[in-house]
Amino acid sequence: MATTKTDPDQRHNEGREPAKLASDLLTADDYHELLKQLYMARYFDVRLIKEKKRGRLRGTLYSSHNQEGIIVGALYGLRPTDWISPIHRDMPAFFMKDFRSGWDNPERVGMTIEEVCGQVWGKVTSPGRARDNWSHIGSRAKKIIHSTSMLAGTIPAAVGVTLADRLNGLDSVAVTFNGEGSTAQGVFHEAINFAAVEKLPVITIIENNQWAYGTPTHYEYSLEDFARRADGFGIPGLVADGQDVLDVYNKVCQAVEFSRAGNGPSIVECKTFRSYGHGDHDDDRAEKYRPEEEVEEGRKRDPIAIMKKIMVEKGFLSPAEAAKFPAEGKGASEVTDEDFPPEVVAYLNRGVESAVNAPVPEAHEGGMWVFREEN
Amino acid sequence: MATTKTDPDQRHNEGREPAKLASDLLTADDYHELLKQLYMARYFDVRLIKEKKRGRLRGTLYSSHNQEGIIVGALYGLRPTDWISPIHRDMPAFFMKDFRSGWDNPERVGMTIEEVCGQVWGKVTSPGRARDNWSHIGSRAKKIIHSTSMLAGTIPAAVGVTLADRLNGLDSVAVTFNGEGSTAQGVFHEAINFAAVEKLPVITIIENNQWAYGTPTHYEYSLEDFARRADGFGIPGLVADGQDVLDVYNKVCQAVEFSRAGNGPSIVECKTFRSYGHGDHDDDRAEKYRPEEEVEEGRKRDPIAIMKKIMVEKGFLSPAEAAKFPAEGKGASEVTDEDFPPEVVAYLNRGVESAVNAPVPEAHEGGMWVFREEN
Amino acid sequence: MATATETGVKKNFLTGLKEAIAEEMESNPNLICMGEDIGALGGAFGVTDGLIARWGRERVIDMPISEAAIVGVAAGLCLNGKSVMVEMQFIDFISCGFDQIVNMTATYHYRTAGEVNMPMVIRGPAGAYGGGALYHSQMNEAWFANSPGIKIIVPSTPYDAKGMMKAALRNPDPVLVYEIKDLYRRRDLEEVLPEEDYIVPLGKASVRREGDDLTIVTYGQNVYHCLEAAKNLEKEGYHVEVIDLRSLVPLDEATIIESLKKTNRLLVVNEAPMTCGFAGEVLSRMSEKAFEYLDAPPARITRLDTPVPWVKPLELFVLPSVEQITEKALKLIKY
Amino acid sequence: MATATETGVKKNFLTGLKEAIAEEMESNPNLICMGEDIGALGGAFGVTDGLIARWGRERVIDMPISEAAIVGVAAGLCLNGKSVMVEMQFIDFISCGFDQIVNMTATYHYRTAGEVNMPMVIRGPAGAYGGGALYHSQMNEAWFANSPGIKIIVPSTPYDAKGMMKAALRNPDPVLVYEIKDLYRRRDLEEVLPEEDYIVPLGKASVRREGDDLTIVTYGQNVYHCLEAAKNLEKEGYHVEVIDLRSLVPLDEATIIESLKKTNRLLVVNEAPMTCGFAGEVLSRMSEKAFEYLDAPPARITRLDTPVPWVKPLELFVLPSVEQITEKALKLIKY
Ligand SMILES: Cc1ncc(C[n+]2csc(CCOP(=O)(O)OP(=O)(O)O)c2C)c(N)n1
Ligand SMILES: Cc1ncc(C[n+]2csc(CCOP(=O)(O)OP(=O)(O)O)c2C)c(N)n1
Ligand SMILES: [Mg+2]
Ligand SMILES: [Mg+2]
Repeated sequence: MATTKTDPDQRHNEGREPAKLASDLLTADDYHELLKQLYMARYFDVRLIKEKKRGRLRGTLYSSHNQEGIIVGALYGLRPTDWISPIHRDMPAFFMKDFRSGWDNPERVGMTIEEVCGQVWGKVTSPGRARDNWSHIGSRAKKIIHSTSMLAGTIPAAVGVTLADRLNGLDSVAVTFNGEGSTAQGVFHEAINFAAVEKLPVITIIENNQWAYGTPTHYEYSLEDFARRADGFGIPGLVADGQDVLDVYNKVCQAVEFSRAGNGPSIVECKTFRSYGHGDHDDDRAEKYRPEEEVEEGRKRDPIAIMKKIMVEKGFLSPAEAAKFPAEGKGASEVTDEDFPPEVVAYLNRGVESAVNAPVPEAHEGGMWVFREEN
Repeated sequence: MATTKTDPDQRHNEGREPAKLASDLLTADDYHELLKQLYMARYFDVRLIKEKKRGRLRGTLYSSHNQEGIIVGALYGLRPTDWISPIHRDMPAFFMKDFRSGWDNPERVGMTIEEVCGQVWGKVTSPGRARDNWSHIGSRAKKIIHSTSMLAGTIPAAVGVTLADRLNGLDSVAVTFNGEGSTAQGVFHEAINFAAVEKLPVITIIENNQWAYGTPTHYEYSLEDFARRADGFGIPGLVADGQDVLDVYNKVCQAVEFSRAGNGPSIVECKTFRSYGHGDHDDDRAEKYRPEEEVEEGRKRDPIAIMKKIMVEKGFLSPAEAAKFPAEGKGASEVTDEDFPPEVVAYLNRGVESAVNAPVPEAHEGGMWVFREEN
Repeated sequence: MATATETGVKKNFLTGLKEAIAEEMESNPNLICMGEDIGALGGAFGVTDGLIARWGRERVIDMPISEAAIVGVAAGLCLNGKSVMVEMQFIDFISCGFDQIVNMTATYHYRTAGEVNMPMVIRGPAGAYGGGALYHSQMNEAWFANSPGIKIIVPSTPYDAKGMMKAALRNPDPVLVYEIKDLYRRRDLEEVLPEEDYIVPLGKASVRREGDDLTIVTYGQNVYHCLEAAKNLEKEGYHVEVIDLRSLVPLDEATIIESLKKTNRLLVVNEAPMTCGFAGEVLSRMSEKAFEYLDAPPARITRLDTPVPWVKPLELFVLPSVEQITEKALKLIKY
Repeated sequence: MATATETGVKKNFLTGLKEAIAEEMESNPNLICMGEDIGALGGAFGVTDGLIARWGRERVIDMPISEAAIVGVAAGLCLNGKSVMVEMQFIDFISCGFDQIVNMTATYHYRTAGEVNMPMVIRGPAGAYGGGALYHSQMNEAWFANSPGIKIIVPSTPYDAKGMMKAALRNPDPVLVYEIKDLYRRRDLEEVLPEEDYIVPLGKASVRREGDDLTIVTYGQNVYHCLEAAKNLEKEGYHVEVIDLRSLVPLDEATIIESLKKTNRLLVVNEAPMTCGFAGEVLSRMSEKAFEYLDAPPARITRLDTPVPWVKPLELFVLPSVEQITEKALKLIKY
């Protein structure tokens, strides 16, 4: 990525690849790890849908099905010390942050599966003691920013944490995840504009899944590639194939490198498609606004399938191995535990079990922690 | 202006001129009219400063000195039926709207000088009966949007009035005036994004006078030309020399034509320089943040002088005539009524007299008009 | 053709709202609807269902997720002669369009000395008790009650929902409508709605139950908590009057004062945070204006001064309950 | 070296604020200042004058005109271990950053069950009577009093301004500071400030004048209107107690109740709109908690429920005046 922000060739990067790709340095083990992480994210999603159907969960589920390439690819390019800000559709990101350091590495700077399941089930083991719902958790220690419901609302905070790190002499970056619809919020503009002025290392990932709830992108903004929004801020805007975990990894690494070198923020648009309704309450209604054919077409490129294909081509996976856990292309109702690697299922089982067994917070906690200093 | 919004040649228009300029169609009379309007705007500004110094006015004055080319050039390109939204530094725009139809034409769709002076003096003759201050006036009938203090806050309303006009089958446009500093507001982004989606005829004029109060542009945004902000919305962004009333006129006409043809919004950045402090309360303090040399340099290009030079070159003005009313380059304390055409002075005198003689609203009006339907 | 009244088809709260908007769209060609996902989806809760099919994008506009622009564009439409219904997907997101409401829209009539009016309705699902947590549970009406120039209504029955929504859509001033989403589909509230056009005027409270031992003033879903408490108390021989304000701005003070003359005791119940909330406003006004009628300290039961937490026990802990109301009522009656 | 105390140099309200911030910047290397034009200009009123020369842009950040981002970035700084002083150029513009205050910052501690705290001070010039009109005159404290998780202070003397600002800058919670700009340079308020470090703790009211005929509760510049009214009444032989709240959240109820035990009469005065304003909150709490001590209906004098208009007669018409206070006080005393 260019160090001058006005080089139009660098800003319009589609179709061009930089000389060296970050993925060129990945080993076969990395590929296997990435594939397993895709399975993990997928399994978390379908398992939760099943649990909900069984009546074991309250609250809405915002499925990340088919969008796992973005979560996994982006996180794989980060250091433990980097900040992330996931939102409603990024639930797996909370426990997959810094997965590269080892899923059960006690030093890992990410939430445990027990914590995240504790949140989903509304138990005391939730990092926020289940005071707020859905993806509204975080951790200062784990460097995960706690979102509110207000879309794009954490981008300023992401800018702020990097400003503090820079003052402290650290070179961490912050990566925010955002639906393309959320970019219409004023605070998106205010925060990125300031990050551009201050050259702060904030990478804004756009999960462009073509829909904001029931609204298609042509009612949300007027651009071919959303990434071009970056041109208006004088910062780089990259486009990634969100279904290709490696492309996401490469583009995010590019953006991160640019940021760490002190050049400031960037936007990475990851093109993807939302498999289901906006939330699980919307699954049956989505056909009201979204034509069947579009859904069929959009779901065709499953990130697990794409990664397997690449790995087979590279010789990292035999066709037989690739056929082994056929979760790809299947919805929550079609899939079984057999479609996933057993270590993935076991990992989540651990979280679910812990959550089911944990107590619900006591009522009086509702009155606590309005202020730190109670006076 | 191109009808496709993605043609980069059209978006990066600096240094290129379209085949035909709107100003090519202007007559010698038009040039004289434009020059007289520059005098009018300038006189309004310096006269108010004098009145304030004499203790006859309350409230802050936000001088438009040296920025008259933008107000005059932009308004000259509009039809009576077009909407405008001036802000703090555009006070003359209120009574100069549709000046092209004749300063005293009773059909003119702009405020009278009596109304504007009534506002400045805080009298019942103010269009808002002096309930709000400064430039916070407007008129539904005159198609002038009433601003609040909140910068960029009227851009959505400008979008809204054009939407209503379009529904009614009208092809009017709306022109908003904005300091470059105000563009950092979230609502700027929200409104222009929606205008781009809906292809609404809203022209956002940026009076880029290099400073937002005490903050220089490099702390406000990170772009060489602010007009490039338009690229991020997928709309045209033009750059005009704000000191050259004809260039402003041409670029605004280009933008208006583009809008009227149904192609949607655009941004016109007019480069200019703020002669004085932010407001008159700031005149003595401005040196705290703004180097003397910059001020000297910035003031060099007076729009009256530039227009005179062009008119002499064109043979519309003899050198002797050009020397006649030497208001250019002079500040409020240096200038006298003799430096202005007498009809300009007379026009404003009429307004001032009317305002001075008008009564202050009665106290109980403070309690009125909270709601239309009082129940 | 069978009419609803004839056949006695009972309708829910949401249907009342829906019919009100659809009928006003039909009768007022100047009315525009704006909001997120209000087109093909019909809004998150279906209140605008069917409008786009009938009126198209010209009058039913799916907006980008831009609350400030939504309100501001609506203000521009109003300035230029239209009326606008703005849907907030949840009333909680009104905070993102806050400035355009309180400083642009609410003051427009005032600033222009009456030249311009803003016939804008801003409405959206509101209220807690449903596990919506901090950002899908708010009752933030007090912010706007303290911002001059905005009317505020909170209907609690299908009849009122329809009649007040119609009144709001015809009103020349900005009206905020808090729609209690937990009432949207409550079966026990369903009622037959008049077939003919009707409105319920803003600014009139409704006495939902008569009694002379205590006046409970409330609105929204708390009306039902209070009615239940009143039933409990009836069993113990106490007669509680329950006033459903329906309209907060303007406020029907006369109805409350009349009641206090009879009961001499006041309890105000709402689910917003206590400090500077509307319950306190009612309490204040009555302390000022009906002091002589009060034989016991006026009281309020509100949400605690906390956000609305998610999990059930915590959520219920911070919100008014039937038990709390009953207990407090007894204390006041026996004072 | 001569100290202020020794030489008795009197300082104004603005100097108190300025010194507080400068001293805290000196003693707390984690404190960052953010706002519009706070660098070379030193802020619109000069409160941050000199800070950039001493600390540079690293700790004194001139921000774009982006109130939402200013607050949100500050929240990120707090999340990551810093303390932040945010200047709103006028408190009126807080509406443009509203969501980031009420939903992001104020709830952060609550949402995280205490993991994260937000040592953020948001301060800015506020208040009417100066011809600032609708958007340079607001007292919008009630919006935030109804938003759990924000402390609110309104000092009225140079001593309090300095001491409370220092307390606020050390407080682990978000604190909003309403600085009455008409007090900034009032000569008659100048006083000698302690040379040594001191704070005035939040949550404590100050009895500015003792008396036993009536309790007037107020804050901000209305303190001086009330003191003047009290002086008038003294001439007529009535002794009015004037309580300056200074801190609204948390509220020092005990001091008010103690006073009411003595005076049995309450008048609350502030310059914000009446409905759901903080005057009503005080009135409510006292009606609930001190009912038995009240021998007359508690009363409030506030701004009318209107915006603040510009020209003098209109502005004064909608705001509390010494005459109004005096008159109302007499009525209450004679009740
Ligand atoms: C400020 C705000 N307005 C409205 C909403 C309601 N809302 C929640 S998700 C959503 C759609 C988001 O679309 P997008 O950003 O594209 O993310 P996606 O769900 O597609 O991943 C909306 C409108 C909200 N959460 N916040
Ligand atoms: C939302 C908002 N924040 C802050 C202000 C205070 N303010 C008034 S004018 C101004 C500077 C404006 O600069 P610019 O937009 O460049 O216009 P200019 O004065 O240079 O013409 C500021 C910060 C305001 N009016 N509105
Ligand atoms: Mg989306
Ligand atoms: Mg400027």
